[in-house]
Amino acid sequence: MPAQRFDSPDDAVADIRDGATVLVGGFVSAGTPSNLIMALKRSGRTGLTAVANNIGLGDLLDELCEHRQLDRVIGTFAIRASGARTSRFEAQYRAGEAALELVPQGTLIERLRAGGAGLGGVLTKTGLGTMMAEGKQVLELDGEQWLLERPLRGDAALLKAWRADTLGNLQYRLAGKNFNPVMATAADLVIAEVEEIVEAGEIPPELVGTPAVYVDRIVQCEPIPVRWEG
Amino acid sequence: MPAQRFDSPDDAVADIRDGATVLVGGFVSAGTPSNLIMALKRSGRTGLTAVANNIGLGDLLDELCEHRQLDRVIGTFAIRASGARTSRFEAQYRAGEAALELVPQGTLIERLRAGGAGLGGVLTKTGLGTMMAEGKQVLELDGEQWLLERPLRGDAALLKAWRADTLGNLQYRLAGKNFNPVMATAADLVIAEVEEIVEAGEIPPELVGTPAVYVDRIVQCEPIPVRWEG
Amino acid sequence: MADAPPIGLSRELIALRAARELEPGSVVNLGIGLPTLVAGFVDSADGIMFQAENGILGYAGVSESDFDSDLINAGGQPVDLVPGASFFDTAESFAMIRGGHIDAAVLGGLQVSARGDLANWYVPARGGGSVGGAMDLAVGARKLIVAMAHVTRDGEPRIVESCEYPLTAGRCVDVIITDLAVIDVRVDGLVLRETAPGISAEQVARWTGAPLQIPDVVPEMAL
Amino acid sequence: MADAPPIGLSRELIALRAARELEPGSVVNLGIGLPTLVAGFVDSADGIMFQAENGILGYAGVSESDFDSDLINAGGQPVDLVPGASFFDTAESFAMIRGGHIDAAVLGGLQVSARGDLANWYVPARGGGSVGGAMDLAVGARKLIVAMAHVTRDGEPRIVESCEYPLTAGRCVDVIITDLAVIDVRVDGLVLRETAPGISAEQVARWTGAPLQIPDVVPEMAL
Repeated sequence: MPAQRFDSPDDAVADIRDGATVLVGGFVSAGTPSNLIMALKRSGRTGLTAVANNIGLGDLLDELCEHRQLDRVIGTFAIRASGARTSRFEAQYRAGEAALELVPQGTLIERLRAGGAGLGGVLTKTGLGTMMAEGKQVLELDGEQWLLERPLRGDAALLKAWRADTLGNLQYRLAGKNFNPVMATAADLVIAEVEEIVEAGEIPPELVGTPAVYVDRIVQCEPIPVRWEG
Repeated sequence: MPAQRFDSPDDAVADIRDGATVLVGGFVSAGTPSNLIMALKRSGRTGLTAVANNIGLGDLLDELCEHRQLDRVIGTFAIRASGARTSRFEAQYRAGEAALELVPQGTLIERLRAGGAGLGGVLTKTGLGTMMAEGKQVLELDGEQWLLERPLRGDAALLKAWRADTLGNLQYRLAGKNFNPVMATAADLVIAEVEEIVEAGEIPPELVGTPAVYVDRIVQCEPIPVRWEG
Repeated sequence: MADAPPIGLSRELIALRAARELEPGSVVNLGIGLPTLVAGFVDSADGIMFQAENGILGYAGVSESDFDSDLINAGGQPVDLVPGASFFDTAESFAMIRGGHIDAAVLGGLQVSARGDLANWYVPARGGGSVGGAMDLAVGARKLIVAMAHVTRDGEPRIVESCEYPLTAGRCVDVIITDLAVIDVRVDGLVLRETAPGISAEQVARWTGAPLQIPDVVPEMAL
Repeated sequence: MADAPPIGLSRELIALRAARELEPGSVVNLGIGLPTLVAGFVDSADGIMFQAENGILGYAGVSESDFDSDLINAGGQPVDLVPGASFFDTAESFAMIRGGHIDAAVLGGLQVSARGDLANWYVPARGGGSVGGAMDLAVGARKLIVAMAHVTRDGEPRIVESCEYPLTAGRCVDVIITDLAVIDVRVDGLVLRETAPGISAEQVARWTGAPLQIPDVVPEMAL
């Protein structure tokens, strides 16, 4: 079905439920759906699990901690070893109010890809012999060991692209793709904020980064500038 | 390293050895490296295993059977159920002179992707309960069954793209990508025939279909037109 | 079976009836052969997007214009694009197929069993086989429509208690559309939904090799 | 250890020395922190392509011009591109990394063991951790260079018999570049290759917490 066009990010996320698992695209400042994140904050939903590369690195995901909306984060960057610029999430994590599942970045994206592509898991060497392998199955195949990681999916995905067409095709700019195209495949409800919505056919077929089949909702928003100050 | 530029397809494939496993990109007529295939024919190498979507469907891969250069084909389309337009490969297969490993198309591409991405295998539902599962491991995870398929790699890959830049970045046109971008990741020696070679920077970064890191050799060739007549 | 099977729909009319089975706005993959004809029978206003497993979402049907070797469907035929089409590689294409993102697939069949098993890739007498994306589509498409002749050239039913030919996938078929009938595959077995013009429910049952439930009213196909 | 460790190279000079370790024409990933500085010390004529795991092959280094939120490296810093750069998504990026297509990675370290185990993502006293792409790079890069201070702020060696901190990956480090030395990790243990200007081999050994083989001739780093 063609993507549904919403006038506001608040309307676009309105039916995400308490307790939902929400995939959040973006890498620090690039391709990050800040308007949708802030709309989710305003929605007041609680008990959420966020799956995102990072929290508290200049992104706005940490805003969801102001009113303790996040029960859990599955991501790759969360608690900074340096201790500089601690986040609200870090405080809640330390207080036992929010859980963290730290996942190697390559494993996170492959788990999401498996979830979106109908695959039963990922066999990787990443994490073998480390804390990441604890409690997980290790397969020996032809004398080599592989760590089995399971697929990951969301109830909803919040994405950011540069442009959408009316069907829901998404075009990314520069390094704005990162987690977005795979997360688009791995959630029951896929919502994209974009800077511009154009007619079908205006995005050249070679430049479609996420085909329309994956996208349920699009909403045009002025991007909220974010930056990691280190 | 920047890709090495060759003047002829014959030179580009000259050091592929007897007995090599060769990945061959393309889908019927689209993105098919016909010049490199014909150069491999002229090289006279024997005992080859070809990994390709199809053989004998208007592609030129069947030419390698004229002098029995193929010992084995791993692919998805080989022997046509209708019996129409039989190929040289089919004759050799029936005579027991060439082997065939038939693989579902989605499994073939995922096995190649695993081979190129450092993953230990693929867990899929495709082929469960069919001949394709014979002799293969089935994993039960959380009550669901998954067929384990192993990675696939080549000694060499023969690719076709529209343009290359001098570094080896490849740009595909229309539906010319198909197997090429994944095969580019899964062979020790990656050779691409292209219609044009341009300076680095002339292919916009968003339109690079295969990043230069994967490509070892490029050769500019006039495409050989092929067509499946059904 | 000394009697001859009745003359039913042409291949084109089977394809037309299959096209009517597709939801407006849905994403559909068409197998090689008869299913390819389906693209010619959809109303472009319905916004159906055809996916070709070689890497296109949004082709309109077989092209009448010049042949471009890089713009073909999975059957190798030249195609035209609709506005909003996109290209991708085979890995992305099968992530789309196996991840359950294709609303419906129309595939040809050699045999379909009473419980919806499909055999469509391997003729034992010929061996070898060509599987293409059939197994992936059978497993991954949300709705699987099989479009085929009701009986073989020798008059043997293709709809059977249990497939003799090697399976493509088990319990995957939702609807069977043949020259004689539309049959739904339900958890409790095969149910006749429509008959072809001039064909009786009894004739369909006669040429079906598995138990067929016949509701009190079986409408004729609207073509 | 009442004595104080010697003053060695600045962070910038460690990065410069690490840059010299890179082969012309190679594809290199730089970790966050000190390794990021390496991009500033390569000769553009060498044609080194830097890969950022967030989806860039071919960035030139940190940008001095305007900030574009969509054009950053893995540390969130704005970057410039070289001609022939390309963009891709995270799945493609880590296929590149884990598939062995990255010639070298330069990562920071908390501890490196005598057999080349690396710990660089988790400080037990702080918990939680940030792993990013470190584990994938440690496993996937063909050559792994660790650039770090030779000792902790408390004067404890970071090069140790066996890592106390949780591992990033085992047996993955090829070369250690510190403010005091360049040390190769070989199958038979650690071998001193170069010393920093003004630092003796004995001083390096004194502040190294694992056996260190010292060849007869150990040149001073050329900076």
